[in-house]
Amino acid sequence: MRIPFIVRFLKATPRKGWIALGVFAIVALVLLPALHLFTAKDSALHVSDYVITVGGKIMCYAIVAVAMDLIWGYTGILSLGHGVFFALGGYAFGMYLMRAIGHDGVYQSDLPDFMVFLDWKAYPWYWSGTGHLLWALLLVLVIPALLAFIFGFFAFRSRIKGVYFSIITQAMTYAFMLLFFRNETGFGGNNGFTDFKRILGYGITTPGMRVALFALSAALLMFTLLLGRYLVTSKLGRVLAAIRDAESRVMFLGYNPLWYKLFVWTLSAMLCALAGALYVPQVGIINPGEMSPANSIEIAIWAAVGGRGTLIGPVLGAFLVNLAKSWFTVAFPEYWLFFLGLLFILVTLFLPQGMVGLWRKLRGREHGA
Amino acid sequence: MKRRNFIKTLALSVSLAAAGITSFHAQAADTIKVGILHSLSGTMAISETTLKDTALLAIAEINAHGGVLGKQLEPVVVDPASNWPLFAEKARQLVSQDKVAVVFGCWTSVSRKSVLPVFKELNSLLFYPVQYEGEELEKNVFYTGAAPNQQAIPAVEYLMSKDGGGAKRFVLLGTDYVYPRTTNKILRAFLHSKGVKDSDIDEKYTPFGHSDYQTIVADIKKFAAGGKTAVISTINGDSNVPFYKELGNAGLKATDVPVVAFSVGEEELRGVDTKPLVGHLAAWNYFESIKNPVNAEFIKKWKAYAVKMKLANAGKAVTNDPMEATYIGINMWKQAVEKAKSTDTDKVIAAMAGQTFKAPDGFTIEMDKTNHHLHKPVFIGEIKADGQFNIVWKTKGPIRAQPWSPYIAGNEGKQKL
Amino acid sequence: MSLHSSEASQQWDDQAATSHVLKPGELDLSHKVILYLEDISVSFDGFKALNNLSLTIDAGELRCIIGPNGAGKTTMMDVITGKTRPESGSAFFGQTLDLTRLSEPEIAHAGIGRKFQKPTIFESHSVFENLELAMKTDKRVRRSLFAVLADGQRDRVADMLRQIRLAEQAERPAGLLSHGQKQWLEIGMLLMQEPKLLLLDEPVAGMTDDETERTGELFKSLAGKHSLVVVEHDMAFIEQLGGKVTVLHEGAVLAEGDLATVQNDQRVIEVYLGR
Amino acid sequence: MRRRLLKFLLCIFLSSGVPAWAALDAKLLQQLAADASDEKIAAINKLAQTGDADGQGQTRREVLRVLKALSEDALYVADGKIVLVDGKRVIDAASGEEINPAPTERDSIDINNRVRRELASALASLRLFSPERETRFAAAQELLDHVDAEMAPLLVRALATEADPQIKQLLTLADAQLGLKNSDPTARLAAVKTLAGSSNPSVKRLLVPLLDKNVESDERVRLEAQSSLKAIDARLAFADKLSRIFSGLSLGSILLLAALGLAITYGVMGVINMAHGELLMVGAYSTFVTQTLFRTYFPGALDWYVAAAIPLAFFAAALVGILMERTVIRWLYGRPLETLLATWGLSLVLIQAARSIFGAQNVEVANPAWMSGGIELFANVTLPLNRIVIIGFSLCVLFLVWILMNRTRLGMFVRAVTQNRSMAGCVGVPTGRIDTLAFGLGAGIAGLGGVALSQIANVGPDMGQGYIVDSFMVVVLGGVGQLAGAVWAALGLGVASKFLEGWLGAVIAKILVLVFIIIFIQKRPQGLFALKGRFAES
Repeated sequence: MRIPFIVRFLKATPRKGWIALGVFAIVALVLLPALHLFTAKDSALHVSDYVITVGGKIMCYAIVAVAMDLIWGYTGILSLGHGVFFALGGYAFGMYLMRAIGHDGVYQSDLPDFMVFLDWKAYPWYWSGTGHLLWALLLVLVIPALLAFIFGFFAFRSRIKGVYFSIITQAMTYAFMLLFFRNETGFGGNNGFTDFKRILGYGITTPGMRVALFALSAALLMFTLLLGRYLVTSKLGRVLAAIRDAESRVMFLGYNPLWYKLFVWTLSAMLCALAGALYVPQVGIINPGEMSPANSIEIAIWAAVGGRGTLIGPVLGAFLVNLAKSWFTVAFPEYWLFFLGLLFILVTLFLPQGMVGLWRKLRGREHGA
Repeated sequence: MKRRNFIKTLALSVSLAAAGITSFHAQAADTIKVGILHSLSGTMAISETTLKDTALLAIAEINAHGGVLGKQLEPVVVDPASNWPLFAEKARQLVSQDKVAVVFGCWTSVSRKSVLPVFKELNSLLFYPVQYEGEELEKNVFYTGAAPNQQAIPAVEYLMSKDGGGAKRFVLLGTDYVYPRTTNKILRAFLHSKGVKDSDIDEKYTPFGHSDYQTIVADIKKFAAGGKTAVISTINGDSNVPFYKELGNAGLKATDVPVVAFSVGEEELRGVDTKPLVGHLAAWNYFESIKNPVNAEFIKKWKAYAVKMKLANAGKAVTNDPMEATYIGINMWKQAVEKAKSTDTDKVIAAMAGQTFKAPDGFTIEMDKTNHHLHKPVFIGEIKADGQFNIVWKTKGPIRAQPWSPYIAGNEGKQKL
Repeated sequence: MSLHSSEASQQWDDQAATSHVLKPGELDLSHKVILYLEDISVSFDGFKALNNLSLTIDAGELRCIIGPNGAGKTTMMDVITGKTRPESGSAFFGQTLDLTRLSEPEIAHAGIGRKFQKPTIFESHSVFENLELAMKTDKRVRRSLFAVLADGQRDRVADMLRQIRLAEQAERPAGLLSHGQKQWLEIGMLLMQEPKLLLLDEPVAGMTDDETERTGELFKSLAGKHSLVVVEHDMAFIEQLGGKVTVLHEGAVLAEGDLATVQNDQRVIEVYLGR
Repeated sequence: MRRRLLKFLLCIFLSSGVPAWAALDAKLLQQLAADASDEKIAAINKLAQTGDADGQGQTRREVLRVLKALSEDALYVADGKIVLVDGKRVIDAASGEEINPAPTERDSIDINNRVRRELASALASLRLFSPERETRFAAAQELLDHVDAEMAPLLVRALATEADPQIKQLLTLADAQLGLKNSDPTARLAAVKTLAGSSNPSVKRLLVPLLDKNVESDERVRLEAQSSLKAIDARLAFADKLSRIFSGLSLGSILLLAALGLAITYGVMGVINMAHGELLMVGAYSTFVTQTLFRTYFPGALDWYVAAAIPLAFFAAALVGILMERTVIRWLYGRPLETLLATWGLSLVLIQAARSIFGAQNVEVANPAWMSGGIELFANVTLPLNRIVIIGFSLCVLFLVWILMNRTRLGMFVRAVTQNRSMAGCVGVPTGRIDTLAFGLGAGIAGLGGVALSQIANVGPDMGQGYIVDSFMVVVLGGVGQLAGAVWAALGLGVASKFLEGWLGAVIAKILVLVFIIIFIQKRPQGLFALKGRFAES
């Protein structure tokens, strides 16, 4: 305890990691934003709004993938319901965005358009306070964390693990999807939230705001990686991996896996929620489709493709799969599902360690912990 | 620790991605690019795939006649995969990366709502070919499908007429999303105006993909015992088949309780055993069974195209309302571009006003001068055993769209842009 | 051979000898008995794994348990460590701790260490990390999150590494060890826990004769300071240990006594030969 | 009366050889082709009335034939004449003569629902005197649904001649409905009493106004109406509950068929097959293909295509399953979570394959005639035949699976491999082949589920996705490796969702069911029928 925590936190990431992060920071926080803001639209160096929004979106996905990897790759618990935390974070921030539209909606009412449609006269109680950014941000963190804590507490206490856990998380996200599809639930039903105008008074489609959100996503991604790095190198990280490998031994050593699992599960949910909150203003819509079981499975696939049990793997996986998707849907719109499906099959069959494993193999190194 | 290398790779991949995406599509100056934004996979592929093909047909036809402004049209097809955020991303890609002059696309309301901000921000054009709930009017969108007053209200008027069976009680049955909700809200207000009491209206919603209609059909049966009843169905997509099968097998016949649907057309009926459906109704602005030379030509072209392109089930290719709307949209856009002598968004928007086109529905239909919607005729058809429609009622001519329904409070004076 | 700090054994003697006011959760050894099992019954789908089993282990005793397959040895350990809840009967650790009410981690915390039949270690962790995780310390989440290995703790791990002769292997992943080494590592982990009662399920399976003998020496040196319950099939090993032997059969105690007495017991012979 | 019957039979006998045709009024026939529905209906009613003109039933048969043709879209206008089209033959409706050569141009006479309704009544009134009991019975039922004052003389006549007690009862009920409007209170009272025996909810509508003093002046009638209503209500409520239970069982049987295959692949083998839904899809598409083949090659036996589809679907799905096992799943045993991802990829590939082969649209699979319609248990409860057949089918499949798993060598091997793979291998069980076969079996059963689903829901590339979550819920709730558990879970979920749905609506019902499952698993992590013991946890 002599070394201050912050020093240990920063020390967890080795020097070369810091250099890489620095390079990333320069590219994502300085270079790309500058090229977007300060070059002429037709210049060869110009980074288009498309690149910025897609880049921002994929970085949010990458955060989710890392969060997923903390719980799956490091703790051995596969969640097929992480989409729900992502979406809840998105909805919580979306509530703020909806209220920030003010009277600029179609019906020029105090209420969002979808509430006018349903003939609601006032905001339901759970919308109160969401007009304040800080309160919305608090909700972004607290609601998914609370859900994760309660759900996790009961599931882990009952020693539900492996496939059972995966399946009940799937049931959870499915139930939430159905709930949010209902118009009466008060979150815009199938259409969800859309047509956002501004954050803190700044237009959401202005280049400045776009770049700010992009940079924030990059910063959150870097923070997630640093945090992840600290976690997995701490004693807690070793306990988590021990739970993954031999849970009964962990128990007989006197650790209560319940609290360890619950800690990382809740933390993972909160990271997802933050990513969701950043994602929504960048893509301009949040709707219950984000909670569909298929989306959650895809999150797991990002982690698997990149390489489980590593921190950089999920980031690579999220980028690779989503860029591949972007490319295939344009290049082979009729056949891209074949490619995507085959990618998943081949990766699980031949690259159980994902791309990181492949890289290590190519470098001729044996893969360790 | 080996992972450091990957952080480097990450940084690299970001920049690569940036470079990669930009270089996907080289610019070709001698063509005009046209974006097609319809889901080819996922749940909406069922409906949207044919619209993509219709758009390609219309483009091929225009190209065969010399293109637009002496340039060939180059379609850029993308697949937003029934994923609403992906719609927005693909729309941005089409407009800002591929530099398309116009986009034809979307089916669901949520996909339209998702791409709207993109088209507004980039000041580009979207042609939306599907009947929808209204309550919207955007400068950057042309709506070639029906507004509620061009489909739903005439259908209910027909049901209340003597020939329609003189219905006194109504079941408003829909999938729980914005189109059925809004349509039913408008219909309820309309029914009130006709003196129908709330106790004679039963409004019900089912979730997406609902496939077990036993309870609903039993409830309809119960409700129908109270007097002459009609069902107004805004059930979406896939759920129609189980609904109609249940209805038929539970012994509710069209002669007793007719169902009028706004989302069931020839294309949907291809996947249905039509025997139990005979006599149930649909309201559209176009049916394949409309008899006139323009339509005969349209059907012939489509069938030939389907065979030529080896589309699945080409032998049984049918035309339907959104296909006609897509076809009209592309042709009207071509006319407007030629009138404006430019593909510039604002100039084309100005030139669109008042465009006319001799449509397969048998009328020369007009783009409204102010509200971006077409004036369309309304037809009501009864389903026949062969999957076509027997037209039992039609309007005398095209009627003007009311995107802002007068039956919704606060809409007065919103009728134009 | 001092296996762990003398401080700990000192504490042991104090506890055993004097009666003082117990803190909640503390082990009460006032009657010199560390484990009471009384009329324990467990059944799985109609099969009686334990049938009114009663057994007591004295503080500091080294007890061997033998019995044919399916006699209920592992189930008994499951009951003691909280993995299986008995249908009836009571299990007490010392005078006061009701084992049937505690969870596995709580039981481990109270001072029962268990070695599984199949060596259970953390294969992807290094040998050092395995011992570090086992070390007696505050095992709550928050402590683990901010934990730093103090110098004293590092020394203790190093001591243990030497003791179980794995000092050379300290940085290797435990999964790469030989079977015998894994057994030793697991025993080492158990000792790092500083338990008062050790349950050892076939600790010498897969060991060479030399290793077996050293293990026997180790166990004998532990007895007195710890209580040990050893389940084994290896009669030579049991003979080497030389403690009291309990024979289990069909979920109940068949015979008890020193090895020679037990081996000459007619019922025991029948049970073993009958199979 | 007997003489009349004799005459009737004689007439049939005489007319059976040469179809004599008493000319129908050509002008009246022309009126059928009128644009306005009113005119069409007038013509139909007039024609129906002429049906009795000659008293021998001959005209009736001709009118029946024309009106039937009209209801079946087989009546056309050709060269200004109304013609009947019967296969390739074209017959002049007025004269009954075949027109040779057949006219090339003809316009169909289209009718709308209102005309169809009147036509049905007219046809029923004509058929009420048909010699066949079934026809008369159907006609009487049809009439019961649309009783109106004009029918009074018809009913009186029919009641006089009808001998069959069941038909007579229907006619009496119809008559009683008219009797409610009789000016004589005693007649009204009798009518109300008769109607008490009906369980038709529409009768309720007739009785309710009688409770009002201003409508019904006679107190006895009012009281009688009240007790009749009570009797009807009680019967309706009972029938309502019955129908709830039936729909619950039906949903349960569908869940069971969808989940049974999974109970083997997941429950017994531990393979998490996310492509399970796509195996259902393969089965459903096989049904579609069989139907198409029958339409092309054996149109006469079309009704039996479902029977042929059952083995085909089984083997098609089993084949896909075996291919999946051999190429992908085989390499992932013991890594359940990775199997999950790989099979998810497989499911994407299969969906896209179906889309490429059969198109993105749904395809049409028709219920064969013997599975169409339903059995009317009460007036408000009709049990659809396709659902009854599916319940039976699911029981058969369940039985066969049980036999296969518990009474055959394959089943024994499968159970052996499940319990102890290495030991089974040691005693000579070919574990690799058993895995393949067992997976093929699970897949084949999913294919059978697909056949059933094709009879009630969509057949399209995405259809499988809708069942995957539900199937897993059934298997998990039932307890892994437990066929009996799956059965109870499926039926329980089915009935529970139907009762909840009636109470809270479909969405909330579904959410509650999911929440219940989540909570249930907390309480009994091993499912309804848990395996206990040392092996259960590992």
